[in-house]
Amino acid sequence: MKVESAEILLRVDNLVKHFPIKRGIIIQKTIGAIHAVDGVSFNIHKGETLGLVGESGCGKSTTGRTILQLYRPTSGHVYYNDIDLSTIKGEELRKMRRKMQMIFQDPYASLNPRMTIGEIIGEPLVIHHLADKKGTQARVEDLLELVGLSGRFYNRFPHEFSGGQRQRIGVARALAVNPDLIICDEPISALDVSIQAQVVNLLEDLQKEFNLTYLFIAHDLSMVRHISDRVAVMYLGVIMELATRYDLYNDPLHPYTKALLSAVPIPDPVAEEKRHRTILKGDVPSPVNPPSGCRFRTRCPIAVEICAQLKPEFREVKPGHWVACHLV
Amino acid sequence: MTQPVSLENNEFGAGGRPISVKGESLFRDSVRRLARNKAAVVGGTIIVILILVALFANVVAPYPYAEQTLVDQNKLPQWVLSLFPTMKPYAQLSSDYFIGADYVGRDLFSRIIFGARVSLTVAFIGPLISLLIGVTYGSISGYFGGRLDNLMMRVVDVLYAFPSLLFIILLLAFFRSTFAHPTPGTFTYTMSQLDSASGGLLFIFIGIGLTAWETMARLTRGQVLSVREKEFIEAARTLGAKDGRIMFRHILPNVVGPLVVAETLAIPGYISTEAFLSFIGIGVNPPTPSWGSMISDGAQVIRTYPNQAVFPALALAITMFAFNFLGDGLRDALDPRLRGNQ
Amino acid sequence: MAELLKVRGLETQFRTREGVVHAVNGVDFNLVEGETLGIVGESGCGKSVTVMSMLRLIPSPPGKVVAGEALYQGKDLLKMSDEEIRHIRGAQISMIFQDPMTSFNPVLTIGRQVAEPLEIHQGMNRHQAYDRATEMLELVGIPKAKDRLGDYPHQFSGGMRQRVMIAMSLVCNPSVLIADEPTTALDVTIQAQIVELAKDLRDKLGMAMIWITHDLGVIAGLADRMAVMYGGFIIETAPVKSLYGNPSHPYTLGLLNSLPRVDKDINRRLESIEGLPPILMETPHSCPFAPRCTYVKERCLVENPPLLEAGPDHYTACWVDLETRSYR
Amino acid sequence: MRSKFFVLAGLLIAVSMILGACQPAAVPTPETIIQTIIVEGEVQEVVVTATPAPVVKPEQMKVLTLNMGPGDIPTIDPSLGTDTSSIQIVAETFIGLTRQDEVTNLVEPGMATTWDSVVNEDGTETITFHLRNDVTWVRYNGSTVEQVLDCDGNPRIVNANDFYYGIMRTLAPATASQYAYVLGMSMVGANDYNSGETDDPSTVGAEVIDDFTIALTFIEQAAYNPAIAGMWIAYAEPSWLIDGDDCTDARGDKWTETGFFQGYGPYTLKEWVHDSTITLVKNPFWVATDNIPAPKIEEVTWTMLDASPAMAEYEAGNIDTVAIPLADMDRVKADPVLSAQYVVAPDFCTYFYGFNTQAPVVNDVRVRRALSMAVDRQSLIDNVLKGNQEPARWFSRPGLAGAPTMEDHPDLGIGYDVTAAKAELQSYLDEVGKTAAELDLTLMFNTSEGHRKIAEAIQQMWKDNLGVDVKLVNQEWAVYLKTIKGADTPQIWRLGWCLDYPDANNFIRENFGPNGSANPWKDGKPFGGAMYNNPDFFAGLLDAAREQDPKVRVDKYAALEETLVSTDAVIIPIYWYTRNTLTKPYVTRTFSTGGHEYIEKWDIDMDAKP
Amino acid sequence: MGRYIIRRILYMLVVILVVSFITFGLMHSVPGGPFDKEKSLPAEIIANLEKRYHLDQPLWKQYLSYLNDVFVPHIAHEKPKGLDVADDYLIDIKITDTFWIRWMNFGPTFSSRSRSVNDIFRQQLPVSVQLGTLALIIAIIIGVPLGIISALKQNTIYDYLGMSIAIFGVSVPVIVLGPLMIWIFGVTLKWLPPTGWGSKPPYIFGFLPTNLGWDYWKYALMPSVALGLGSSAILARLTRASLLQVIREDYIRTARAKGVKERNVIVGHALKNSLIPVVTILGPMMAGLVTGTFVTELTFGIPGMGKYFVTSITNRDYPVIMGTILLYAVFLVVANLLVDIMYAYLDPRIRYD
Repeated sequence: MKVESAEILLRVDNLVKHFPIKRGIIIQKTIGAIHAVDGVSFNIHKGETLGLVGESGCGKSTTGRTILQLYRPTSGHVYYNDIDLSTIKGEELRKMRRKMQMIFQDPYASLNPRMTIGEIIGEPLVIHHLADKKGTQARVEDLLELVGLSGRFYNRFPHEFSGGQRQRIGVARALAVNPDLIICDEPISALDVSIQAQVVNLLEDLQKEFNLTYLFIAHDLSMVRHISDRVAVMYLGVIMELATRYDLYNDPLHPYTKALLSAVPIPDPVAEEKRHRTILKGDVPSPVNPPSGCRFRTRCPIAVEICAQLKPEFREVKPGHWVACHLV
Repeated sequence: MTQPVSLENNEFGAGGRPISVKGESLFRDSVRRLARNKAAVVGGTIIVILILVALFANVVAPYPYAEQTLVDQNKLPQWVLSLFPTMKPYAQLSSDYFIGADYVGRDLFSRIIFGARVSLTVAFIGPLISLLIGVTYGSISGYFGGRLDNLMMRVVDVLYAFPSLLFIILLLAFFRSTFAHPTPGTFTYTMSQLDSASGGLLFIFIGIGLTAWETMARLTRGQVLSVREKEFIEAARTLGAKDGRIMFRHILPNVVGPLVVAETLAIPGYISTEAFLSFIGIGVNPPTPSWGSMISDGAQVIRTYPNQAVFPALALAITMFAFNFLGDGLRDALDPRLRGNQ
Repeated sequence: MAELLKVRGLETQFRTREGVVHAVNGVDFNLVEGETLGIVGESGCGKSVTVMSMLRLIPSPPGKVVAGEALYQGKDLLKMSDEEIRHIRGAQISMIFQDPMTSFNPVLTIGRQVAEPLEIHQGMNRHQAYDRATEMLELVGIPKAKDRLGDYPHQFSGGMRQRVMIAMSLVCNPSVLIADEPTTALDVTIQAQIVELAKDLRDKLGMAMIWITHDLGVIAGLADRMAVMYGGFIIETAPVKSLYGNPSHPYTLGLLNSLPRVDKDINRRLESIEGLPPILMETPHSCPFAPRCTYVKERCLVENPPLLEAGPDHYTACWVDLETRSYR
Repeated sequence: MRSKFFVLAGLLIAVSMILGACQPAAVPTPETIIQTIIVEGEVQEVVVTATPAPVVKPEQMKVLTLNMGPGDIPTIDPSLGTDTSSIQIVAETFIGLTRQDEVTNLVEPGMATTWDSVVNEDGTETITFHLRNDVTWVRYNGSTVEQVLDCDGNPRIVNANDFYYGIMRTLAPATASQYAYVLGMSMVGANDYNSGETDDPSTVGAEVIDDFTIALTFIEQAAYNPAIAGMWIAYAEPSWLIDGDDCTDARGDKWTETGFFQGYGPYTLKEWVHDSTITLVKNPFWVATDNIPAPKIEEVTWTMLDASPAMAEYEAGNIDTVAIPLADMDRVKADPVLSAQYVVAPDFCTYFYGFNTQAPVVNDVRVRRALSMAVDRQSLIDNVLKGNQEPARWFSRPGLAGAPTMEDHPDLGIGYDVTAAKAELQSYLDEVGKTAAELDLTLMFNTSEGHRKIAEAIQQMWKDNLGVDVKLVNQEWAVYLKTIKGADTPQIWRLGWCLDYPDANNFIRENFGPNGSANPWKDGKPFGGAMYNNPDFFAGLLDAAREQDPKVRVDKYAALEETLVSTDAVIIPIYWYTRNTLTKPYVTRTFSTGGHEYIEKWDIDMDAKP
Repeated sequence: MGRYIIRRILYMLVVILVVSFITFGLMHSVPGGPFDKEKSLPAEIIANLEKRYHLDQPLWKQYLSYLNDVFVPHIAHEKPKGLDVADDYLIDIKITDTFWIRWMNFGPTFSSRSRSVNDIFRQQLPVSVQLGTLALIIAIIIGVPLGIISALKQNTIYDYLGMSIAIFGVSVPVIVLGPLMIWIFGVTLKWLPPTGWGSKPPYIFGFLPTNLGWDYWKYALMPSVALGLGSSAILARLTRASLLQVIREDYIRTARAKGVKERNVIVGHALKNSLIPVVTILGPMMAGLVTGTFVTELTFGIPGMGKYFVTSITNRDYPVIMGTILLYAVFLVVANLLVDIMYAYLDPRIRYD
């Protein structure tokens, strides 16, 4: 575990992202919104890995993209080293982008199939004028070696590579600009089990070597637990619980976290036999019209009246352990 | 590096195939796949031959296309007569013309060869114009989205409501007449000179281009919209790429494939539009031969001299076959679902 | 217990432009009444192709079952007439597929699709079939099942769709249910629901199951026996506890070690299996896993091991005893 | 859902079939017929009490089918007709005061049995027409032709008032008759009335003397005045039908539609399916005269087909006479059956190329003459046109009153003469110091297959015979007309001319006189077209029109033609039209030269008809 | 859905207005007028004609009054007499004996003195619609089964044969096919009448022929095949491609796994899905067929709408140009709307609101 007092690299303050739903043929008007992210706050310390878990549609990917200003936030702020990213734009923002990079979920869709590996990894260098042609090639070859690929792949095209290899290429591209923060958006969920470990190990190694900070977005709780220092659990656009991985997994406070953990299968028949499982009922409600009060109340096994009326405060119940639940 | 990664194992790429020493682009991959498609190869070969024939028409054709020998009109060689024995009672034979002469004694074969110029120009320039306008329009609309997209698509809707053939006729009448009274040095004069220099094709192109681009624009927009959502576009944006770079380096290269295929498959349509215009008498200027005008000339004498309609029609049909085969082949070759190892 | 299914020497090949892909290379397994067999492997290992070959659902061309037999209650499915096997499919052996979205016909109502097997195999009329379909849908936990018969697949959530899929496959009371990665596309809480449902129904209805998955966790609590596939071969098969407790093939061991677990050793570095799973273009003359194997010995490179006994009812296709590191 | 769709489609088809089956069979027995007619596009049912027509078995009925040419007939209103199709129908359903023999073009009695001419002091000519009194207005009522009754129940007899009405309706500005100008330029006061200068009808030189006498006054004495009085624009028209009266609903613009139409000619309108067919039925009330016999053919139908489809129909036996498409000429001539049915008839039209006599290069008469003499008209006819046209040596087609003929003027005009052409051109070239190839010449024609073929062939002749490269430009018709009648008139242009009335005046003067059709003027100067200004020529035109002695008149026109085509070489006369027709052997017919046939003179030999 | 359709219809009106504006502008920018004849008319005659057709008014006035005539509903207090071709409304609805609502007066045509543009629409358009519809039906009858056979027998001789027929269909223009058919079936074999059309006004619902017996079909057969063949080729290719894609879908495997008969797999499960894209092009195709009948009409001597447009441009018959373009525009837009509705109807996943 890293030191709590380490400097804060990224501060997300009450971040909201709504996607308007528009209708109309000539004149479009907004008739509603998808509440993808609905008031999310957290910090990421330099050098740490913050895991962000949740089921599909909970807004975890949107959070990552909004932090990077790929989507402009509806409200709220994202401070990177105390620079409010949500207010800057244009050239300024473009420069800031060097500091933050992203690794994408789909290794097939995240590499431009019409560009060579060299062009893909070298592109950030070209964009930011970081190297000349020769320097670019040398740097790209270095990066390729760094992520475990041969520098000779410089002129090849993504479709010749397997999923894991492509994900390595994605990592190399992210590393090209020497970023401080990398948002890993489900980087391993599309990969085979034996390949997942390769990529995770690579990420861990790189973090150590370059003192990288990760926001690790995933739905696989066991992998998040493995890689993260602290973990935030999201549900319907809201963070339900945020704690160190130790606290979260050993002493989950929020009923949703508990349910999630109990749903994770364990590759051990003996352990499985002994487990008591909390099976959540029903599906995640629509983010267009999220439930009032606590977002989780419709599926919560312990919900009471107040849960429907009042949105629970996201509070620190124990040092470093934040929960949004009335009943904790 | 804290952990040695065994490089040998990574010499194998997708599907366990060894990664080639030289990078193979999707383009090459597609070409390779295209080359395996026999029909497409045949189609492509025919088109290449046609292009060569059109380019070197002066060399290939036995006669100039406009040379009339009035006494030889409608004459035909023996083998054509055997093919259409109905002509026996009145046909005049002459072995000077490979497939016969037309109503003013011009060599049909030479005219078909020169006609390939017009038809192929239509086949290539028509789509080019509509691609140019359509892709520019569609990609701007699709890429920037929002209000602009909405506005631009409404314009397309209006154009879409025009019955296209009728619109072309109206446009041609407009162009041909508006630019008919030229004063040298003006824009209209230049246009009309260009038009007559191209045998009347220029305005046909403009007419076709103006009516055909909107389909292309819609298609492009759709493609751009779908590519725009791809993660590599987001990746480029996180890297700090500007709109222009994203457009030209990332989006366009990924949308041209389907567009080119769509245009290839639309080519027969362009050729037949030209034929239609020739039929109603507003096609290319005489004596410039086009297959369309030859077919419509020939169709009038189809009962008397069927060869004058059948051979140009055959040339057209073969070309259409070729473009269709090539188009189908291209589609298969560029189809992303067939890429890699299924 | 009576033997329901007996598969021997099943071989399936696919003709592709690059050559003939040997997807399944002589697979043997048995399934007895009421038993749950888990088939585990990474993508491309031939696990789906195995069961599809058995039911002759391989698209042909390009696929072709080239050898082997699949005896169902003593009759070879592979040699039956089209009409005979049609009466087996859906009635006695039915299947659940991975993606509940694409596996339903989008333009037909749920009622029609669920009732269809009844009309085909039990000669029910539309009315009877719909009644029975309603019962079945209720059984799998679709609320207000009767009202939802007229709905289309897209009107159901992913989890609900998979429930409907289960209802559809069980509606004729088959003796074998084949589930091909039924939870892969689902969120972890929903996955837990479906697994529980499957267990529940198996206990109620007493059918045998073949559960195909790449997730060693999901199957641990569900299967009686396990078969691990690699490169079109079953490389290890054993009762579930024996397999997890005492993996005797280096690939199985590697897989288990590459998984992070929520219940154990938090700081363990994941052990990855380097390299990529093979796609076989010809019958291998060496162990297909040999290039990635840390235990590899000379014999592995010249002779492909058959399934060897490694314990009670525990077979493994490896020349090497992992504990002693000597030839078995 | 699929099934629903198919059921619906099937139902529609079934309903249509039942409806189809319910159509009454065509048995002409019932006494009361409910006739469905189309009126203004609406279906109206008219109850008609009819005495059953004499039973003629359909296969014995003399029915003739002809082809009119593509496109709907613009109108069958006499005041409005401008084209041959319209006039063909009008000429069969109405009869003018006078009438021309369709072959000889001699003026003969029409509704007027006799007429007297008086030349007034002011030089105007008054012609008094005496009408016959035995012709009644008729209409087809859905089953038979019946007489039109007036409000007292008497048959309406065609009289002088009807003619007066017809003439005045043509001239009324609101009618906007295009051919009103023919009356306008020949009848006293007609132009002022037509242009709205005055709205007093009495200023027009037309006067009803009594019910069967009408007097028309013409601006100048001319040989062709009785012919003009016999033109369709001066036919009698049913005022009660058009404007309405006490017992008749006004039908306005729609009076010529099926169900409304009234006429008095040998035939009357039975049915006009727009753009498809028009059928005339024999008028049983027509009292035959020497030159307008009672019709023998019961029904005449014109189809409106393009030449090629019409030819196909002829060969399939569905049309009785047809114009041969050029394309089929070789085949027809070689075919033993068809060639026997082939007749070439003259047609009063001339095809010519005009010069802009003020444009560069062609402003020199030598060049014009050279170009004219270099056209091998016979070769063009034999090789391109193939319709046995006659090579034109001058403009007014022989056969017109006043026009010279090849017999009486064998050496008149201009013809193919390469040597002379070369000499003329050479003399010009020597003067300007250029070679033939350097001459910049453009020939413009309106976009059309036929014109193109001719232009291409002549272009080649000029190249072969003179070494001149002439550029071909075509323009779409409306634009072309604007071009050749404006300041940008090209050096050489194409036009054709067909007769309105059979007189040389209609050709040479109305085209090349000041502000003639092919020689438009503006502000007293030539503007467009031939750009031709030769006062002597113009004076000669007036003089020839007045000439009463037919022989002298021909000589005068001959001299004018010589000026036009040779001395001044304003135009290149190319060919005189012919009609190449096929007629089934069982049809007895005449061949009109003026464009419209008199079907009442035709017959069908039912025994010879297969 | 209802509101969606209403909105679409309102939007359609806007589109049609814009189309009318562009057409009007374009049409009047083409030099030459409707009364330019070979025999040039005296100025007085032209003046009379222009006055009659209101062409003497400024263009903007002409346009506005055109809009007023066509788009604005009018009220009449007695039964419209229809004496004047300029006073002919396409829609005349009787409310009471003294109250008539009249809408859409497309004006007179310059080509005929006794008919209005509406008369042309009433009498000629039904023929084109029938021809277009029959061609579409022929196209479907030939194209869809051809596509299905080709797809089911992919890469066999049937497939190649079917697709060759299909390409032949697109490649041989009506200009050639029409005269050939007339020659063979009309003149030589005398099976079918070479030209003409088997129905004439009145029409049921304004466009359906009153007889559908052999007397109708013998005329309709050749032209609709000639016209439909090209479209049948497009349908065949589309059906083939679509079906090939659909039979690779997961749900087809599901159906097989349920034990559905192979025939039912194709008919019950694959066909409907694969016909969705096919159905959606039927709208534009129908519009294309109805508007593209010119050559066929001329070749087969059919009294349809097609030639009116072509000749109206040559003749500067402004009301006909305007009328046809507007009508066809409405037709196209409605066809597109119908396709969208059809799409939603066929594919339950699509919902508009």
